[in-house]
Amino acid sequence: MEMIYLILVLFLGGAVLTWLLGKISPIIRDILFISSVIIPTVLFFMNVEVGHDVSFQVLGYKLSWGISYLAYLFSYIVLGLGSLASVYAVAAMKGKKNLGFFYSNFILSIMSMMGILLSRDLISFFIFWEIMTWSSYLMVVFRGKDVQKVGIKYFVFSAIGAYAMLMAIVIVNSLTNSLLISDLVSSFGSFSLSMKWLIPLLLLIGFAVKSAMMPLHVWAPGAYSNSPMAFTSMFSGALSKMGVYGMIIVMVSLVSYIPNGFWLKETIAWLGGITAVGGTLWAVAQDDAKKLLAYSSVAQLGYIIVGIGIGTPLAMLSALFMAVMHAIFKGNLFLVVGAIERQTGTSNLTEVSGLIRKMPWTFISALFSIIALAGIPPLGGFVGKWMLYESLIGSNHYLLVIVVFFSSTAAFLYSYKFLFGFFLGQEEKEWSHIKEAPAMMVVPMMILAVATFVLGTFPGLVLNPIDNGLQELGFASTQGRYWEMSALFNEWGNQVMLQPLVYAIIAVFLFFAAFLTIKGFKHTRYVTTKDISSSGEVPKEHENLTFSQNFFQPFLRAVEPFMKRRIDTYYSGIGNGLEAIFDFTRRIYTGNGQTYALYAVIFIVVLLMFKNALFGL
Amino acid sequence: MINDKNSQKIVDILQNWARKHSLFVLAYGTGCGAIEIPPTMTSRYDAERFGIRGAATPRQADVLLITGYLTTKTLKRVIRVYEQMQDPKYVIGFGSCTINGGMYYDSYNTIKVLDKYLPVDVYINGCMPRPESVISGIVKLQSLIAEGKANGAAKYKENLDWYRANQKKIIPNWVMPEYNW
Amino acid sequence: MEKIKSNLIEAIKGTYPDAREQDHEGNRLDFYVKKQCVPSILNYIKGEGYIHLSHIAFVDWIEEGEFELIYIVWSPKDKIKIFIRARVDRENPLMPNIESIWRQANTYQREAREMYGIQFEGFEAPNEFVLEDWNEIPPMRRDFDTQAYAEETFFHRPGREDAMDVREAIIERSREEIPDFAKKYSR
Amino acid sequence: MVGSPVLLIAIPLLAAFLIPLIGMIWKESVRLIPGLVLAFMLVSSASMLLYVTNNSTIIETIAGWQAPWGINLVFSPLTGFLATLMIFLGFIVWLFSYRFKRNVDFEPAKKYFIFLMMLVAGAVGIVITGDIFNQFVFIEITSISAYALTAFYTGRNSAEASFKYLLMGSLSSSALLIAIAIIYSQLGTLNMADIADKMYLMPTGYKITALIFFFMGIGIEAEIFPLNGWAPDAYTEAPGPIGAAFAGIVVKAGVYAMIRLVFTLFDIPNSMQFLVVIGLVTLIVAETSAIKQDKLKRMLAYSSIGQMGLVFVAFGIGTAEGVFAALFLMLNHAIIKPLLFLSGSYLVFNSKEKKISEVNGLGKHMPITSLLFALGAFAIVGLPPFSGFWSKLSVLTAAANEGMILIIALVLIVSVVEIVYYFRVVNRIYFFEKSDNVVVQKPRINAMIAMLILGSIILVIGFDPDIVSIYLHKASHDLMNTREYIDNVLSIGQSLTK
Amino acid sequence: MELILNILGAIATIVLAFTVGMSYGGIVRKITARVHNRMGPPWYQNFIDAFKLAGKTTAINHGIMQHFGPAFIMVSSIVSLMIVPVLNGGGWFENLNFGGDLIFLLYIMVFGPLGMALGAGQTGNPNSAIGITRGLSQMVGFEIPWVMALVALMVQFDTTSIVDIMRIQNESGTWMMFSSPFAFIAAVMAMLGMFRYSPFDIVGAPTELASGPVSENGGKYLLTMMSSGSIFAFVKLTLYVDLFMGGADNLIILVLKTFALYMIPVLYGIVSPRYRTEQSIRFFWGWPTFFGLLAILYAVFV
Repeated sequence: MEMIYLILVLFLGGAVLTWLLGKISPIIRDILFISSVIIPTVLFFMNVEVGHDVSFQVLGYKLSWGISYLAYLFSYIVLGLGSLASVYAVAAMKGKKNLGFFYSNFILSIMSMMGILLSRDLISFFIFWEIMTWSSYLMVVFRGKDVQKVGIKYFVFSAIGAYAMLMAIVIVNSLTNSLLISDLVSSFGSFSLSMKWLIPLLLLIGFAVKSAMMPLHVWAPGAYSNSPMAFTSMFSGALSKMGVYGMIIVMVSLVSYIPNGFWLKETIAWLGGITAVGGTLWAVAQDDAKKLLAYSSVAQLGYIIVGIGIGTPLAMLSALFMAVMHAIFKGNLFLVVGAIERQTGTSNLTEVSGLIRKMPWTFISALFSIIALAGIPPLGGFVGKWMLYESLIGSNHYLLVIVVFFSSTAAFLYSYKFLFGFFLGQEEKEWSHIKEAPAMMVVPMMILAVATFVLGTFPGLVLNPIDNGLQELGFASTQGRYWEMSALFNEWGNQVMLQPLVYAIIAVFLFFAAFLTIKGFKHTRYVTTKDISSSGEVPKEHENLTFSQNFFQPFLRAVEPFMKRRIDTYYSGIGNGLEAIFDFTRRIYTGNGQTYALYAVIFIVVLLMFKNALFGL
Repeated sequence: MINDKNSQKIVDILQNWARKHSLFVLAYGTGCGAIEIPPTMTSRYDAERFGIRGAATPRQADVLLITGYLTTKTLKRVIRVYEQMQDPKYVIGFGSCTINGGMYYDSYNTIKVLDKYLPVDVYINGCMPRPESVISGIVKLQSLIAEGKANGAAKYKENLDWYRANQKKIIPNWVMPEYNW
Repeated sequence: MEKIKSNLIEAIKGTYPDAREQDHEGNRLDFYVKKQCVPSILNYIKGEGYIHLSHIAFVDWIEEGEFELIYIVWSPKDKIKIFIRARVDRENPLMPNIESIWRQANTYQREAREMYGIQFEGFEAPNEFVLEDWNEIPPMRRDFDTQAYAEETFFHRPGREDAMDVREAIIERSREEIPDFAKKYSR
Repeated sequence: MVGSPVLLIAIPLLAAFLIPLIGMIWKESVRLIPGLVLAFMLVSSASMLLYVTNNSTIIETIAGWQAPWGINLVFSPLTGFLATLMIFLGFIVWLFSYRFKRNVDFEPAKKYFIFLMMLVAGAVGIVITGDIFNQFVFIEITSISAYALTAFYTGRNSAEASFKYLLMGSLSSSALLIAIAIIYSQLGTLNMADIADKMYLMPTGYKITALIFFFMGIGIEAEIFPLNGWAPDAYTEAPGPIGAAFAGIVVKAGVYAMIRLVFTLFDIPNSMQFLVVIGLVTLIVAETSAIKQDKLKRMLAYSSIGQMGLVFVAFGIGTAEGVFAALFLMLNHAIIKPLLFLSGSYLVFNSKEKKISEVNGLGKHMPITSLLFALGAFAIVGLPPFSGFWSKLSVLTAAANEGMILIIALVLIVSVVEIVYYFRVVNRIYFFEKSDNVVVQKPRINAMIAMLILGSIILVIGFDPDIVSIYLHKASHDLMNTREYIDNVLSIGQSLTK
Repeated sequence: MELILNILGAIATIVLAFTVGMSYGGIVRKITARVHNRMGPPWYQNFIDAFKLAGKTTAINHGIMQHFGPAFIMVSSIVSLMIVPVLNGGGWFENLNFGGDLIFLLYIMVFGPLGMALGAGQTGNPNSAIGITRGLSQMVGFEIPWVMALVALMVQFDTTSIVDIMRIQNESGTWMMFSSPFAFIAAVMAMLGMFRYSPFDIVGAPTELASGPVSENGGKYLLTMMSSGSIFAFVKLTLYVDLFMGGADNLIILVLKTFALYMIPVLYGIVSPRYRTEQSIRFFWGWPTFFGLLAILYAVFV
């Protein structure tokens, strides 16, 4: 049996078995769940090789499965994050209802993402895409909250995107008589001009929805915050990357061949920039950590889209690197929120405070992820940001670099809000009983945190597979030109040597940490957060002095003009208008037999009157 | 060699000199005396030339300047602020209200003698003392520091029980963190 | 102004026959009313444009066994201050609550409760206002001996003993008639 | 010869007459006999379908009168496929309604199964007959039994719905008769193959007028806009399984009649475009009407109408691919929509109003039924890997190959609307709280089996669409090849008259 | 051996930066006092303060983040010092230049505020948190014109390396403040915010916020923060000199140039009242950003 079949069948079978046998006992269910994620993962990395395709026929369409270098890169994200999140999920979801359903959906979405990566043809791509959509939809509505609003919004947007894609697919089929992606790419040059524009546009709509690009992002905040955190980690970390994956293929393989196609690229890049800014500003305004991270995901995906839109080798490197990094740190942050929500019962930043001493490990992983998110060296987030800026400057996008930089600086605001809201601030009696999350949740988080550090020092570990993927897409090798294992170069040959910098940072930090610790060690005393210099007042046990309401009010006041208009309201306006129209069409069916008879008579009279116009020979 | 008595003395002298010339003053504006601090700090009298500088919080302050009468309610806060300051620290009682109650000698809610509750290093008398006397008080404190005699904090630590008893006598509802240096 | 005043007096006396007015020079007008009438009168004059409750003052008429509460209300339109004076029994000082008419009355009423021990009907506010941990009788009552209390409670620095009581001399000098009860408290 | 097509009509009709007689002796037999009959028919029909797929078309003449003079039955890959599908659905409906609701008592059950038999017989007749007047007769049989079944729950609403249906049905009959009269007056024949053969002789004006009257007549049965006013009421008021039968059997027969006219009988090219337009209008109006419905079955009814519109669009593409897609759609619709009706009728079993809001939170109380409903909803909106996806894909591919990009866009936009209203219901089933005054009714075992059969078919086709595609290809080939049909039917007659 | 020399050089740089930064702090106090018509403290007052803070015998912290917060800040200022070339043409104080570039510098410079923010956050003092939010908001404000100026430079000379920019200035003989004046204006206006002198000192407004982020820090923590601030001031000034004023050939010129530059925010601050946060953000997004845009346009088209 082909290994690819086996992997997908294992996933699918695992999903079904977990659901069915999970009813017997929770332990069997958990074991089945983890093993049906881990075993195919191991099989995949051990046995599947790039370039080995299998193909078969369904309904006259030739389908082909295999893995490419680019897809292999994304499979690191999917399977790596998937395995960690699944281990986490078992501990995090313990005791919840309907777990079999949750687990099997989890496996299904991993399967569908792997399917997308394995698809070498458009139809199976679309099939797995849709499976991914509905399995993630079921996750969004899993908790039964805001189902009709958030869930339907998510699905409608996904469906619009998917159907745009489907339209492109059938048009491609009619033009090339083949559904293989390679055939599309090879024959794209011979399409007519209108098709050259139409097909990439339609495909891009599909991918833009999943990667939450402005103005198709409105589903994302609700959907991300509504699904269980163990899954949102996958949702934001890996699932949105499928949009990125598709977008890269389209932008590189198709859009580059459109005459004047750079306008499309510019538009995409600018939309990405606007997405980044909008997402960041809205993230700053959020009080719920999940919403905050959701908007932040939108913003981060905006950077990635900018990179893809620019399309120079350095920009592609940065986009892909940021995609990997985003999967790591945002996946981790959602896991952190999940852990906190599990321990405290809320994810509201204004309610929880001072968990740093209660959940130190969670804090450390959150800290690493936040530093990576903010793009501060020496963690991995910086590498992607750096390459993005350099590529933007190198490709003459001066205003865009300002836009991106603004968004990236404003990201410090919500980064800090996240850390402060949960971990810092006053330690409240209300949360004094909180314990650290179980080891099964902490270990995946710590692994991801360490990954951010390692990739910050040795980005070559990820840049190498990215380079392979880019070469496959037709770029020249960038190794040595733009990066080495631990160094980065820009178009002009300027460099960042990461290793000495990281060592310097560590050395300075250790020196001063030692200085602060040793100097007057005996006389350094820990005092509680109630012991603060607040005009001599002693806060009572129940008094919460933590400043968390209207956290960035001055900033928000300053940016108010930008945030007055919400795309969301336009969409709901359109939606309501459409429903009103639909209500009108409903009234055609009056429920009165005479009316219906009248319709019939009018029908035939009209046809007879215009028969020559209609059927004239 | 470093730990022997003489070198410690030299270090002490140096440190006392630095302390003397860098006084971060936390002016606890309790009474009418608060209005005397701005002229002391600004152009006319310019206390900054002695290295005196306003500190915003007790954590950074060296000198606690109590500018006037203390109600029992305020005393509780002042004690709190004093205990939050980092060693070495000094207290200046400012105005006759801190010395003997001044015009509030029969008030039902102001304390009359500050040094029963906090270790005062220097008193500045007057009602109110003018900036000149404030500066002279501070200079007195500086000379005490240089001589190593401004050891109110040490006294407070030694006689904590006595101070506590006095404090608790008028503040029956004593809810404060322990002072355990 | 006089016209306004007389209209006001007429209107109030029409509704509350036992209210007694006392007209002052200038822009001040006093009413002596029953304590039950206070909310309704305040409500009425608030409607007449006396929208500003300047203060509520309290007097301890220890000899008459009563507290007096003076509600000072001002009209920015008429530029007239009205003093509504009501008395309440000292033993059982319970006054109607006017918090619903002016929210700022809350503060004054808290003060009255703490300093004089005057209670208000249905008045809810945190117990402590200015004093902390106060266990004696309310300190602003005239039967509270503040000097004795201070001597008993606080340390005193010796050296004030030779301070002379100059009150007699001042009275002599000013040839002013000081009532007996005031001799102890005024200096 | 593997069987005789005539039995497919004769046996159910016979059974319909015998049921009350045997029922007098053994009351349970009114329920059992239809099942046995349908099972037999299913086996027979399926074996004939296998035969015709691999060999030639079966053509049977009635009473020795050869075509074009006598009545003949044509069991071709197309008609055989549709007949088998209908009989299968008849069987499923029987299985489901074995003791469904009022069928427990003898009298209602007797009526129910008599009319069900007649419905199946009529529908199969419509499909396999080769004679246009005979087809009219079968349409009447089907319609009458459908009226009766609509009014099965005796009550004001049922009667009203039935009457509306009757009203439209009588319009349909008169239009059909006029059309048949025009053809007979011009060509002097009623045999479809013969008509098709001689159609070029007919003056254009007559031809078009006849076609228009046919459109009117059959359009009412096939639920095209604006002739489908009866459908929502009838679907809503008829018993759940009958709704399934309407969606799966009656409408399919109507569609068959329509496409047989357009593809085989008439040679008017613009009629294809007309099908596309009318199909699109039907699709859009029906789907947009469905979104604001508050009754479950009514919503399903509009959805059903919309699907028929899509089928017409697919036929209207006019290529073999289009026909294949349309047949695939019909197949899927015939599987999925009955599943939705059947499971839906259990979801709102005890409710008077049949409101959508009454399904809230039933996912916990009737897990399998809810799951099947959700499966049906997922399948009908065309989500992979369920069967509906493949048919939608076929339609779109066929349209794309003809360059009808606007149509693709419209169809897809409407699909989004479809998603909205189906998912709203599914969300209600699973993620809302059940209100206390909703009484849950567990499905009976036979109903469960019926639904599970349909559900498993959805999955099977979804994962391996190729198991049905061969029949569909044969059938579409059959429909597209008019000449072969004429030759097949007429060659027998010619050879004998010599 | 070379490594040891490098490390010694780095330490020398740090000492230099500390000395110069501290002296500047004292001189600023003196100048401010003179403007106020006061005597003011001696110029070495900041050293006394630092020494006194070092002599504080007790210290409190509210937890590990507050304990290590000053170390974070030190990392930021020292690593950015390592990257900014002190003098022209290498030689002395070569340090890590050039292991990073301007964009790395931009990011490592916010490492400190983040550490500060974390430390201040853990104290639980609401004033600290408020100060932090103001500081971060204001940072978003002034980073925009600052980055615009930097982008203009990078675009104009096709490099992101400070060393290259210095070399180009030396080769052409004109300072960047003349060859790309708009960038200089934008950068200087951003510098006003960067030094947090008034009118942009709402972050640690002493009477309003009790010195904001540092309100819970005393003794060694305050010492570390203060030294870090001095070093950081030196770094910023040196960076400006390197970028816009052609660098310096020897220490005296460096001191002169940096001092001249330093007087801009100082003198502007002395005579200015205080902006509220949103006002200062709007200020930075007004004229400075306009000049930044001009600078970029100038760089692209001229």
